[in-house]
Amino acid sequence: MNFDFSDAQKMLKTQARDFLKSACPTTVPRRILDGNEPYAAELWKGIVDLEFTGISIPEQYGGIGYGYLELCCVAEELGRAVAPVPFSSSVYLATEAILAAGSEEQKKKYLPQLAAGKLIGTFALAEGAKVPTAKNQETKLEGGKVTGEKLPVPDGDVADFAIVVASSSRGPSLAIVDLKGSGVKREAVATIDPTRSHARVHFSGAPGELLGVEGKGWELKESIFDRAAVLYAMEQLGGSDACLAMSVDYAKGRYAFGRPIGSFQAIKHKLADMYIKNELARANCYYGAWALQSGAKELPVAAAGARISATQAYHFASKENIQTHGGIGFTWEHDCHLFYRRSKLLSLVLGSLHSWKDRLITHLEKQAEGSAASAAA
Amino acid sequence: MNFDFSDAQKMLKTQARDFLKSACPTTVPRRILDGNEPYAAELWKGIVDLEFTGISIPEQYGGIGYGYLELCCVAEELGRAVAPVPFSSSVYLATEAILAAGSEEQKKKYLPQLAAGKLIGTFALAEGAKVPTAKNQETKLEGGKVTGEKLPVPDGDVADFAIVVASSSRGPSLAIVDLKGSGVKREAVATIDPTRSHARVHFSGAPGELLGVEGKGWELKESIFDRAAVLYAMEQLGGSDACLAMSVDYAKGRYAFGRPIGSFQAIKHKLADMYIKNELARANCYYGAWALQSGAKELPVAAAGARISATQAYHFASKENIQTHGGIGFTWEHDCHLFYRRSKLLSLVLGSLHSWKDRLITHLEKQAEGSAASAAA
Amino acid sequence: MDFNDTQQESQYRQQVRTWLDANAGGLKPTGPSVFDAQTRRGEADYVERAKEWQAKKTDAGYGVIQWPKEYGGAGGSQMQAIIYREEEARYEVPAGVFDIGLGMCGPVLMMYADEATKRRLLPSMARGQDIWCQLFSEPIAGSDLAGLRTRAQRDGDDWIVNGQKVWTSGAHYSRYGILVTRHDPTMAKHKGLTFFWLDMKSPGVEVKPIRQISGASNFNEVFFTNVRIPDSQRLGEVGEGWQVSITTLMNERLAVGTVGAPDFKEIFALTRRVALGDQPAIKSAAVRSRLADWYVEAEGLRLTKARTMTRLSRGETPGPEASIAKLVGGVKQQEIGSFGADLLEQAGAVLDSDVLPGHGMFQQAYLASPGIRIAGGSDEILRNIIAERVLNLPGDIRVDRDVPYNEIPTGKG
Amino acid sequence: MDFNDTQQESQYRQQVRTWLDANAGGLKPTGPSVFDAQTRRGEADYVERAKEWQAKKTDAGYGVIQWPKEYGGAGGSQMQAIIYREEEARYEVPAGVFDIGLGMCGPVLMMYADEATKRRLLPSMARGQDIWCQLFSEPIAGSDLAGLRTRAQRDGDDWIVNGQKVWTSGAHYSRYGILVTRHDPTMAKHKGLTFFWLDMKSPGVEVKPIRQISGASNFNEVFFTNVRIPDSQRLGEVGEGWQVSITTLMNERLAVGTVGAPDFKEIFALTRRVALGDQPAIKSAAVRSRLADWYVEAEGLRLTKARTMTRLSRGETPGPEASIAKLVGGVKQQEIGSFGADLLEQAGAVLDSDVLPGHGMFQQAYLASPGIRIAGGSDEILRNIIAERVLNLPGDIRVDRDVPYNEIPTGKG
Repeated sequence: MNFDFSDAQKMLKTQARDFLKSACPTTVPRRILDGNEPYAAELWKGIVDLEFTGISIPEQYGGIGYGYLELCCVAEELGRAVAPVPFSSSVYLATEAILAAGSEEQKKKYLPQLAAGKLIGTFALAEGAKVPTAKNQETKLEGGKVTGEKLPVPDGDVADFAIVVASSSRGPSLAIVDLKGSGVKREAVATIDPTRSHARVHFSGAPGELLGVEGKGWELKESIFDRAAVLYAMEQLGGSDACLAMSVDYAKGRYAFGRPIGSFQAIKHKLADMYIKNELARANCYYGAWALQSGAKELPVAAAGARISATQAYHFASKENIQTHGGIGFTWEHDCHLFYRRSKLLSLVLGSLHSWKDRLITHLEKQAEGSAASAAA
Repeated sequence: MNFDFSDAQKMLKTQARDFLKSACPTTVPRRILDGNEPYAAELWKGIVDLEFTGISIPEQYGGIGYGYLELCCVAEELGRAVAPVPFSSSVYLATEAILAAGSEEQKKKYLPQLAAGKLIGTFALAEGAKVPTAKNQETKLEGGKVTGEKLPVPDGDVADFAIVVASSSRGPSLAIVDLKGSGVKREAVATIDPTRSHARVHFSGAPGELLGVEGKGWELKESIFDRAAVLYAMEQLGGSDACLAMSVDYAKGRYAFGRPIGSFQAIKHKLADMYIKNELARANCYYGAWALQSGAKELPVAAAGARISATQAYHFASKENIQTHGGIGFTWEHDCHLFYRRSKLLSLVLGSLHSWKDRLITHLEKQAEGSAASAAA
Repeated sequence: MDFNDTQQESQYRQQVRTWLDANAGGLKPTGPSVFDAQTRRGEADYVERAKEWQAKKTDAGYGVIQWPKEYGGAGGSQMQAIIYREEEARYEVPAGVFDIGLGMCGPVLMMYADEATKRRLLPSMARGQDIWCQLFSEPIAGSDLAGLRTRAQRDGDDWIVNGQKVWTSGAHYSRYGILVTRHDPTMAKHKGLTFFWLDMKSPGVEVKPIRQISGASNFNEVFFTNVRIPDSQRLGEVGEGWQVSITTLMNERLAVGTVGAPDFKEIFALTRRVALGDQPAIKSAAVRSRLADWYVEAEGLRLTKARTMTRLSRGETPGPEASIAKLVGGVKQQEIGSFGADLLEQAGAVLDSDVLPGHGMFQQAYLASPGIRIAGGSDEILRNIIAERVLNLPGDIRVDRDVPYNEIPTGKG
Repeated sequence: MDFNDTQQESQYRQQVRTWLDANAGGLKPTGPSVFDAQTRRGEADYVERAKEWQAKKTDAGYGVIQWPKEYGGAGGSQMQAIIYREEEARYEVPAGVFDIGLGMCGPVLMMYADEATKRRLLPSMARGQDIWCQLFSEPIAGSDLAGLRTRAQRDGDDWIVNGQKVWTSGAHYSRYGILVTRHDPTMAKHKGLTFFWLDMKSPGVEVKPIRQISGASNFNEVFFTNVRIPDSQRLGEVGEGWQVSITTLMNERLAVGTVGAPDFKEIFALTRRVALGDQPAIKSAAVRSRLADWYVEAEGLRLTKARTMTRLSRGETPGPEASIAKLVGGVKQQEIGSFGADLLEQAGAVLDSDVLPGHGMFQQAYLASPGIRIAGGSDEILRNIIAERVLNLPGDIRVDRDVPYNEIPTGKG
């Protein structure tokens, strides 16, 4: 048994961390928070130059053909740095969708561009304040035209194309839509985390290129989300770790009543709990990474486990990091809220904790029925 | 506004507390825990002599005709003392059922005897490992005969009669059954709290006297449970208070690392949380008491609120009381577990937290629909 | 036990209602309250309207009901004040602007100022003409208030003050403030403090707003550069500043408290409105379970307050209920905010209520609640207070007692 | 990253399986494990069978795999030991009896005993012939072990020991024990301690069982009345007892750990079996939510252990994972036990599984779990350990250092 990343993978991780330390100190997300840029273009360029956007893309499509464990290493560091870039939308969602369901032609058309960062892709599912289901998708795909409205679409204001979930006569389907083309209106919307831009995207007969089998879009979306869940979870884990490090550092240096606040059990035990949640999340996330890399049948369960534990850990760490900092912690000028905002955003982008818990138990029930059946047979 | 008990009620409470201090120190429940007595007979006699069994019974039926606020005062003290007596079954359930639905004749027949402690009554609902519903009652009432099995029945091994929930051709009904009469077999069963006896009661054509309207038994049981919930909640509150007092006392006197363990925030903050939960429960319980006494339409909501908050407070207080005591706390010889066991028993006797939460929200939905309707009208 | 007024009380309540119907700006909309992000946009107007309303109340005898007439009060009872507050809460009137002045500064002046000063300052405070603020916390002294550093040096009949205060609500529109300073850093930390009231317009006082996570600016930093304060404005003896501050903070514990919306009412309404799967979210047992937890907490707090009112009406002094209200309420609001956002799935991230009409309140609460858990006594400090003052558990081990202030370790600061 | 054995490992695993198939008492029933209340009924037999099994293992080279041959081990690797344990866990064999001896007493002897003693005592310990126990905690010294009071007084070549130990597992069937005592109460508490091994049959040693809430008796009190221990049985120098104890406790942290059933598997099975309303409990969203929480915790612990194994296989020393496992596992089992009982409504109170076949396990866990949260390091102590040893946060303020032991405040005791 070797339940750990390889030395090479760890080196890549260190490389990513060192790069982000210098290229993405918290002043960078803060710049996006306070300014009008949708994302940090120079940081995005740096990430592209390091070929992180091509890690999971095979060489024949212009990628560097590493595995998912490598991508997980990078994801964890991007999360730690609260990086304000469209990496997750373009890599975890758009690239993965095309890798999973794209025709040879589509792969040739999009993957090299995605790898080279010449195209930014995203995934458009949500239609406002409702839980998306296979049945309630109001966006339509008819005769190669997409009509409807998606809200919010992550990076929808900056992406070049989106993979849109739309209902066709055959059922839910995925369509690739050029967001710069005709029949598309989009406007940025304010979210809980201004360091990651989102948009309301309106489609009025926008040309949509079918991705995967028509009518099988929902199953496809599910498997794309399972895979993406692991990668988002790695980002959540990185952010959660960053909160713990901040809290520990502050608790050692900040004095009250003549002693470091870290010597008070109210703080010590809070941070011990933070550490424990992070370690449990880490174990679940690594398991998800293993399942993703090895294409194991455990993936749906492992992905849900990673997603749930990382969401819970980051929620706890980001809110109690503020609490540990006291007054300064809830000021706009302090960095605590960058993590608190990102934590909430990441917990929602693939659907809420509630949905993922339900999803986990559903898979576990299937497993149990399966093993019961096979036992009976 | 006067949201408090009256001086007379407080005096009754003090009287009850003083009586139980001397008549029911923890050596008494411990005797029942370790021995073979189903309950503390001498304590029961003392309680009867003080006429606590007749508090809610009007004078014309041999009671002393006090109100429910008085009964609440006594209940809180019985809970504090973990009293090992069939008071709750006989007073909160049997007596209340007959007061609520009994014919004049039945009242004359049973109430004076209940008040005088000459009869012990109980209520038989559960039929083993399932959530009781109006539809799944397998015990039958046909031609005045009861057939079926109830498990567990609180005090079922010592009670003289039970009010049995049974299905007749008209639907769920309540029947008064003489547990010493023909067609009744009963055996004590071990529960999580040996200081309160329980039984499996088997009915094979036992004579059953209808209580209330045939077929309306479930509605009746619901309203009896709403009323009983407040009284049980007061017992839970008393027990929860006792746990806090024990913990605080121990935390002041027990030294580790050269200082009282109560000077460590891990303990201080645990006990502060215990206090807070108890105070919130107390407020909810008093509101339940008010609703019970005044017959307010808020009773179902107030009763559920009291039940839920008192259950949560006692659960927390009884388990963290053990934790505060450390090693000695989980030994059989120490009193901590008397409260830990009673806490669990009381949380189940009228149905679980889960059921009461569902019940609360159902009532709140009805209220909301009601007020919406009246607003529309 | 009942929730009814005594006859006198109900007469007074009736009288209050009649007056409010005639003079207040109409009833608040019922149903879930709408969240107010409280940016400083339009704040000046708000303060003006608040002043007018306070003056109107005062003329009608509803200004500061429980204060003596000679200090601008109405010479009424504690209970009348409570009844008035209950009734006023139902109307659309500008509130909150005078809480610190009337709740903390007034009482401390009554205890420590000389008669002349009281008759001069209190009436204009009561009438809302002069707004007061409280200058206590410092960057280095939050939970550990007595660790404050702001220096006051004696200079003839004056004191010269230098330093910085923080978390001062309303400093930017306050006419006066109460201030605790350190006059001798070589004495033990609790012994070297001295307390003053001052004119916020004094030369050398500079006020800067603090922006919170939520985007709101409810607080200020206040800088003192060679600010002159006459010794006649000292409250309490030289070196008695800690006792004076404690008395003030006791009043704060009562002033602070009830956390606003969103609370149970709002999350309950949301779960009935939004769908989860094929049915309203409230039909999910998971949602019902959380709702029930919040309901009993919210009711517990409401009814605990009712118990306090009962004690007040008997002239008893209330206990630590306010601490409980803030401690439980702050965490509750953070959970409710987070949960409310989760119910909308991806759309839960949207903050802008123009984009998602009827939403945004829970997201705002998610951002505002961390402040509630810290300001006016952090969760941790409140637990200490309950453990020590209510349960009489021993205090934390202190390493900063009986040591000269300037020798107490401060780390980086 | 993979969960597969190396080729050597899988060969070894195969070899182990073949031997176990031939020699162990068959596989355990799969599916949710059945709770064992562990009363002392039939314990003697159990211990006998355990001894026989240990001897058999030892003869086959599976006794204490990682110990050197000269001390009765098999001279194998850490990883082989782990593989063997994983495999053996699948079989019905008597376990647990030797954990303290092999996990704590053995290692401390190896570090501190002289060669002759090691060659005399370790082989019989390894073979299971002699069971060892650990005599550390006292009524006055639990979390604060160094506060122990048991006196050892020098008498020629012997020491005379008087006092009481508590929470000693297996003392009643142990042949030997390791013991920490105080030889000088006038020295600082950590400096006046001295460590021994002793024959439990020595005159003056009296063992009394302790009954727990659950009814089980996993622990004993051990009383010492003028017990003579030769100085030759001292481990470490006089006054070095604390360091020796710490080394032993470090090993305990590894020995302690995984909390048994009921865990996720069992509660998951229960919720599929029992009804809530008209459908299986597992269909309730409230139940699903709790199940998911427990699943990720249980998986988190299982996989954290896998990470530890990976480090062990590289010869690295593991971190505080065991503390996490007990801390998380104890609370989890208490919640699961309570929740399992709740699912049966009124019938959840029934403890007797003859009355309700298939139930009782969760009720037993409700009663047993409080002990898990305290024994072998309370939740609070474990959080301190994680905070101080893993996160390097400052220790608590100590008032009991550099003070003569007999001048440290002890309150009532």
